Amino acid sequence: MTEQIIMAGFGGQGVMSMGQLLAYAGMLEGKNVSWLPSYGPEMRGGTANCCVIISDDMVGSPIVTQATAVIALNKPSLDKFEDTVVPGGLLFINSSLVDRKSVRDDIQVYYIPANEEADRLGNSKVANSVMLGAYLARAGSSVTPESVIEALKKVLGSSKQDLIPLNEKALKRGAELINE
Amino acid sequence: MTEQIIMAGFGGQGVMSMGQLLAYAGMLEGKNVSWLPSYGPEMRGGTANCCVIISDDMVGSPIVTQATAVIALNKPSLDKFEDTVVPGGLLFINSSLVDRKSVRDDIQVYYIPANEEADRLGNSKVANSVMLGAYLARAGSSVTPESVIEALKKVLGSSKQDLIPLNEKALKRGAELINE
Amino acid sequence: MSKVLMKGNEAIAEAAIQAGCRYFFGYPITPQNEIPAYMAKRLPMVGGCFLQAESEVAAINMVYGAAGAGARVMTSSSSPGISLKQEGISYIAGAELPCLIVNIVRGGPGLGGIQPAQSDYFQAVKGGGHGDYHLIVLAPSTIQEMVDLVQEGFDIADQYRNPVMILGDGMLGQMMEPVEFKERKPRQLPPKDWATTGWKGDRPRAVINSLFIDPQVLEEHVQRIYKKYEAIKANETKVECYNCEDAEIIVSAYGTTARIVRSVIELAAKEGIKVGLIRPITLWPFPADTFSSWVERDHVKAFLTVEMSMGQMVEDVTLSVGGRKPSYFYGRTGGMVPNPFDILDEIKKIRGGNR
Amino acid sequence: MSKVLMKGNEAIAEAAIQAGCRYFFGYPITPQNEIPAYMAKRLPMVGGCFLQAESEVAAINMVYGAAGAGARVMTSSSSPGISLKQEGISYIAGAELPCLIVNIVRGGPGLGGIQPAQSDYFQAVKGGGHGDYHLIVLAPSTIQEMVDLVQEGFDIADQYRNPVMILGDGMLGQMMEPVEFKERKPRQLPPKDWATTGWKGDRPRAVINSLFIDPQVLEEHVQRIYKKYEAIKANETKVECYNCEDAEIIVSAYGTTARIVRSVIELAAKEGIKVGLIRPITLWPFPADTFSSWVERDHVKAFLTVEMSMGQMVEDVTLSVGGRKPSYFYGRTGGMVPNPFDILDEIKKIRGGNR
Amino acid sequence: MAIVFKKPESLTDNPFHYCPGCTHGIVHRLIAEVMDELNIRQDTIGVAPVGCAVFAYDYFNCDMQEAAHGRAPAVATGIKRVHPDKVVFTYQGDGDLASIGAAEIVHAANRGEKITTIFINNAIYGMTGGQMAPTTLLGQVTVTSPYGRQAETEGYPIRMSEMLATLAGVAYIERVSVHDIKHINQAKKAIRKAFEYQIAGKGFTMVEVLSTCPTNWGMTPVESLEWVKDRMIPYYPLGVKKEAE
Amino acid sequence: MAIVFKKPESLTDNPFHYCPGCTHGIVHRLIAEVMDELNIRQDTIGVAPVGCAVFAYDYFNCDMQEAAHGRAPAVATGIKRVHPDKVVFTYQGDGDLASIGAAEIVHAANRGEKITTIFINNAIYGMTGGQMAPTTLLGQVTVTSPYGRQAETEGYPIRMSEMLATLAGVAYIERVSVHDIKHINQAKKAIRKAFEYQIAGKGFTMVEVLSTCPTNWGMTPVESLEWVKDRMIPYYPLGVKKEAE
Amino acid sequence: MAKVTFDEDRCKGCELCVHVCPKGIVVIAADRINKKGYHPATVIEMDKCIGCAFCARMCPDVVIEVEK
Amino acid sequence: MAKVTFDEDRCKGCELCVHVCPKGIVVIAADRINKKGYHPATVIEMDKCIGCAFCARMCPDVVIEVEK
Ligand SMILES: Cc1ncc(C[n+]2csc(CCOP(=O)(O)OP(=O)(O)O)c2C)c(N)n1
Ligand SMILES: Cc1ncc(C[n+]2csc(CCOP(=O)(O)OP(=O)(O)O)c2C)c(N)n1
Ligand code: SF4
Ligand code: SF4
Ligand code: SF4
Ligand code: SF4
Ligand code: SF4
Ligand code: SF4
Ligand SMILES: [Mg+2]
Ligand SMILES: [Mg+2]
Repeated sequence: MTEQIIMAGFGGQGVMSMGQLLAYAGMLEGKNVSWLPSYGPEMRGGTANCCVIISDDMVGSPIVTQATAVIALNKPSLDKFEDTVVPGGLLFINSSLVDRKSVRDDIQVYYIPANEEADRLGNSKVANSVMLGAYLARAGSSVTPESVIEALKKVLGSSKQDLIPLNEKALKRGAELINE
Repeated sequence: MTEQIIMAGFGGQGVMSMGQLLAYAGMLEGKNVSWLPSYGPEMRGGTANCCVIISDDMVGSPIVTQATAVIALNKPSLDKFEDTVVPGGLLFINSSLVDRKSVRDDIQVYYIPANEEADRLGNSKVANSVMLGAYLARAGSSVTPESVIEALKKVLGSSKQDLIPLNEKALKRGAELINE
Repeated sequence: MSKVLMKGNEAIAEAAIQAGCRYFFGYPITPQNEIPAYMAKRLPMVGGCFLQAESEVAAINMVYGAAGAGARVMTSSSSPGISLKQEGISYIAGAELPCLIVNIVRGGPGLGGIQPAQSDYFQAVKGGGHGDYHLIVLAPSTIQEMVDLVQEGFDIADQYRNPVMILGDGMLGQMMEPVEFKERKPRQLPPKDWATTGWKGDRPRAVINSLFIDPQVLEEHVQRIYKKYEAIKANETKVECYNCEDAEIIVSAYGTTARIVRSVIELAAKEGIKVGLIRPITLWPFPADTFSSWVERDHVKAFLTVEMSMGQMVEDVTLSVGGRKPSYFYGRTGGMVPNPFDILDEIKKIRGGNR
Repeated sequence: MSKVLMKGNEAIAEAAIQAGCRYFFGYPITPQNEIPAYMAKRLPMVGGCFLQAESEVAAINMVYGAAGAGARVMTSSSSPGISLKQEGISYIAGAELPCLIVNIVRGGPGLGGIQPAQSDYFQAVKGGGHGDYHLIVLAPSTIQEMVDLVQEGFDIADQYRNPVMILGDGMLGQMMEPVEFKERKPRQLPPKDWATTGWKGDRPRAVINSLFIDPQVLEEHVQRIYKKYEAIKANETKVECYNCEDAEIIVSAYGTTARIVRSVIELAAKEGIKVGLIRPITLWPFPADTFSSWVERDHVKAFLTVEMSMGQMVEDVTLSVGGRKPSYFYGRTGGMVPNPFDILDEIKKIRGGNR
Repeated sequence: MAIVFKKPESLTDNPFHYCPGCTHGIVHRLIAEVMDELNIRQDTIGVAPVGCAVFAYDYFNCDMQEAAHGRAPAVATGIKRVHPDKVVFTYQGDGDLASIGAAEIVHAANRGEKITTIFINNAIYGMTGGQMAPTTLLGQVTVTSPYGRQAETEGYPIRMSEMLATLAGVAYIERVSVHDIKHINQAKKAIRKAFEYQIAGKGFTMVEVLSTCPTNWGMTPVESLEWVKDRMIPYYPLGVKKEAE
Repeated sequence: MAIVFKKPESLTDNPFHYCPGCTHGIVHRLIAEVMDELNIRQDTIGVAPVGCAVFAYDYFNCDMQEAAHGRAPAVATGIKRVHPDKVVFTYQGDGDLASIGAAEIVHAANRGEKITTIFINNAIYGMTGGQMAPTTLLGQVTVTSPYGRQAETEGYPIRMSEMLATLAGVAYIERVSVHDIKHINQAKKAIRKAFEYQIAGKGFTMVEVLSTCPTNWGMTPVESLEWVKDRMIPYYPLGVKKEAE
Repeated sequence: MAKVTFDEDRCKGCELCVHVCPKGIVVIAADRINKKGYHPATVIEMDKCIGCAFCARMCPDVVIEVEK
Repeated sequence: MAKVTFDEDRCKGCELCVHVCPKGIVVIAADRINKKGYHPATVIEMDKCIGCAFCARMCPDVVIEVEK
């Protein structure tokens, strides 16, 4: 089985670290994984996206051109990547920042008000975790939220371990939203 | 017909300009010619030599490895190039500075006391012209002393035209020595 | 040791340190900036020295100095910076100094772009600098292999006293994959008794030099180096063949492109097309013999080289194929990455006789 | 005009001036020092500008500036200096600027030596700089041809907006031969309306640049340049075939080496061996078709490439021969010049099946 | 009402790609204002560096050449020798000018090349993500001086203006800052004088501008201005370093 | 009788390849004498330039590296960083150091690299046959300034010692001459001091030596000494340019 | 009487104009986001503006035009 | 009493030693040529030598050894 995911949003929304976390978790579960940032010109700002692949087989091209899932944290990302979802694939839209619906009818689309939920959890920065929680909760991901938390523990410096409970909550909340 | 000549001596003995003059003269007579200096390390001093080819045909390699004639102005040059003369070829030795005889018996060897002759003519610098005169006088050169003088006129700046009579004399003296 | 998830560039740096590299001289350039950043952080911790040189030219000459002084030393850069290093690289090759040079290639020519490319193949493999010499050029295609080849690269450099280049690209530099830093069996390496370490009279005076003013001596020097190259060809050529048994079309690709071709092979298999991959791991020495061994097989109908360039390695493939089977090329350039489906289309065209 | 006897280096300089070149930026290096010396004397007399740059790197970037400003401009150097220019050359190619670059090759690698060599073939022809690009590389073999190709070279550069390289060697630079500076029919050249001359609004603003940050745009840019290359291949490929009719062995050589091979052909003829010469005059574009046209002839038994290197052009010859006939190599390097008799021996060995 | 301030003609309409609050933009505008005031736009050829200002060729509304990293003075020399009657300027960062391009700027200055160099000293490599520049202050943390720059191993921040001012070919060098309005006005005067000296054929001219890099300094734009004032100016004293009569 | 003068141990037996009367040889000997006196031969690593002194690796009787043209300071930096306890020196001509290698010397000096540079200023490119150097005097005729060097187009002769002395990393710079015995003795003292400062870890040290090139100046060796005294010294004033406490 | 006009879509919300206005009348519009995704600067109480153009001179993105 | 010795085959006849000898006793030996082809320097009237070693210090080719 191969998950091919694109995560995209504004710089600062944490899409890069969300992707790294997912890949890390996949690795902890013994999968072959890759994470590829789209690195832009040598200047700051703008949009950011990354490709994550989690697979039982060796990872070939790390570029995702036919995504099994797209997680779009803002509208430009949705516009750019909506088409790349394979038929039957998954699309997660951050409805807090995206005011339109998906035009695709051959895929599964989830609308998650991630920023609002994150604010409700007390920290708007965990909107990415809410989205990730939603992704993990959809049927069939080979990665568990527990592995993500495990990965988070390894990635976060010892000084930041207190952020873990909050992220745990955000992941859970994302999962709940999917299943509501 | 192809003349393949090596001229060699100490730096300062005028072997380079002697070679250029011969090539120039050959050109004036409508021949194909080439002149090739052996350029050493990027420092001054030491020995100097050049290859001159005068031919009815297009000049192939400008390097002379089998010389129809060698003109050696000092002993190191004789030592170095004596072997390169083809059987039946010519060897001109500046006997003023070279105290040994040629060991070859399959070639024609001429001993010319060029420095002494030049001194006698009043300028030790024209030893090279004495040697050149000798070369030209040996049977069969396609270049005449007149062409050499012609070439000299073109090569010397207008300020130095007064050197021509002296060189003319030196060439003639060289020829005389051969025929003596 | 267990696996860690690492960016290619950081993995290169860590691998170098674990291989005993203690000196890094470089100059910033995208997309390899994580290498100097990592080195700047880590080298002081292990008693090494990181120095940001004033330029790539200075950097490669610092490498020359440090390598000549006997150190394990490396530099890294990307395309324009590597061009600036060509004189220095030629000197290092001429003076027979071991070192590791990393080129994380970006699109060119000129300032070009910063996206991944493979358009510095000629420069790396044929000799971007002047004179007769070769770099040993290693082309990893995963982060794990990057780590392994960096460590191997230092050993090869020391063993043969020759500069080694890791030829990556922006994608390999920037992507993350799990890697394991394995316990290595280091090679038995000759002592560096030729290095300038201060002359106490217990060995010949050390002179690091590439000048041989007498052409005969220079020729002998070069021929001696070329004899060494024969040994390198015999001992160090590395290549991976994948799915070549029964393959109808053999695709040749290295680095990132080879990964993409693996995806193509799967796509092709689904359509019943048998595609194989010859992936040169050493670009120099080029695994010509491997091509020769497949070229005469009846099931192989044609060769296709895929590169992120306008066609460079394809010349070596074609030379190896030697006219015995057709040799085709497909490439993207300027930072564009070939799409598996487009490659598959090319394969179909070749099969259909439309190329 | 009548003939004059000139050193190759001086002939290059005079030819450039007669071709309208008015700007020279360079840095001293043996064996090409007569070129800047001549330019320093003559350019001020014709209203031009000679400037000794602080380095080869500065020189090539001055050339970039002057070429971008619309001037006919040149630089010259020898091997190590040309290596230093690789970044700049890649920029010039990327920005599509016309200029003439002279490389009077000496032995390498490193500081090497100062005697004639041909070991910068790969650098010149395959691309010593980074990225996908080509120089148009002209290889004269007589001083007269040097003069003609310098003048032609400027026109070709302007016509296609591409840098042109004259690849000579120390022997060609230092030797003297008669030359004639003929009245030339200049080509019909496009106006340089892209040059930075001050923007009065009567044309698009001139921007000289090689940066295309969007990979798609960069790819299009490169592909457009490669389309230009196709036109250059079609229109500008130059080659001389000598004595090939009935030749049993065809020797391929360029520049100085080709002259030597001419001597070999005579020697061989005396022994009843029929040897031909294919002399590429443009090394890029390489006259591959010429080889193809001879390769199928029955009388041709084998190809032998002779170079003053360890074997570089031989790859292009072998590619052109395409496995249809055997392709051999004989070379000397480091400043050693092949001896006609040794080449003849090689030919005999090939005929005798001893190679 | 009359317009008292608007975008100069010598800037194109392209919006700058610089980070929010980066003072590269201010310096661009000042140069353009000077070009407008001296009415030299049609006679000016600019040279863009490699650095954050690499796209300067999209912003200055005159003929432009994009130079290789550090080589702008050489490129400008090539242009100026071909067009001695034109006004030629280079725009260079501290990595570009003081590090990789040190030889080219020293020699352009020494030759008295009649060009104007605008030298943006922001104590860092902006474009490549915040590496140490030769002008990085002691103790300053950057990507390649993660423990703060140490004089012992990395040397002292280089004062290019003072060093170049020792050269005979230099007609005018001044160091200015753009951290507040007063200094912006002074910076503009300096830039204007540099162009005027070039036009008068006096020799090489350079204006060093202390500039901000909020992104890589890890500060807000406003904090960055303070940092220029409090940290940079004490080490890099403002003022004329050389002026030919 | 005791020996009062003989060839120092730190020179090999190889005869120099320099032209008759070229003062490169004197400077070689002085360096070797200093190495002998400080007893550092076994701890010294020298770096030869590209220039007439390219074969210096054949003459100094210690470990040597031959650097690419102009890059000796970078090569020396690489060596010194690997062997901080060794004495590392470069020997460079004016083309090598002041022209092509300007960036490398500026940055080695600015970093305070603990090396010693012996800088041979002979106002010409000796090895390549007499081209203009950055230090060539105004009006001086060379192969590439056939009408005499002009300030207007080629700039002024560069005073490297004065320029480098502005840099903070420099511990010691002095300009000396070897045109007579008194100055030769002074030159040796300066070279000794430079090595001592390096050993003491004070920073970058350089001795600029005004030297002759009879061959390319077109003078006899003796005339050349006069030319140094009468023409070079007035433009290149001797003395200490910087000395750290 | 003076007037400042903001080319809002060029604004990057850097606040340098806010910082420099002697009248303290430039603020960041928290209520809107421009094409680039930034909260743009704007002037409240335009009548207090003295047309000093400090804001415009400080703005790195040439956003502001000033009339007086 | 002092003595100078010339390693004649290293000498290049540059005359710097001649120029610098305070006693004027160093001369070029016009009568002989050394291995390199130069007329070497030599001392006439060795008894006048004061062993100052000026000649040796000035010699670029380390030809001269001085005893005293
Ligand atoms: C030859 C070369 N080396 C390195 C680079 C990478 N590079 C791009 S910009 C830059 C430095 C930018 O710093 P600076 O000149 O200070 O300008 P800033 O971005 O700070 O304005 C570097 C090293 C390059 N493009 N070319
Ligand atoms: C990259 C490079 N450029 C140019 C040269 C040619 N070259 C050799 S020595 C030299 C200059 C020598 O002058 P200088 O440094 O003043 O030393 P000198 O010979 O006067 O002692 C040059 C330009 C070279 N070898 N390498
Ligand atoms: S990185 Fe720094 S210098 Fe570059 S645009 Fe951003 S703030 Fe300005
Ligand atoms: S060319 Fe000049 S510097 Fe070189 S050895 Fe001869 S005299 Fe000395
Ligand atoms: S200074 Fe300019 S860019 Fe910054 S907030 Fe004000 S108007 Fe916007
Ligand atoms: S013009 Fe002056 S007062 Fe008016 S908004 Fe701008 S800074 Fe404030
Ligand atoms: S030691 Fe003094 S006196 Fe004696 S020969 Fe030498 S210079 Fe003359
Ligand atoms: S100084 Fe030395 S080389 Fe010169 S003549 Fe005297 S002994 Fe000979
Ligand atoms: Mg900067
Ligand atoms: Mg010099």
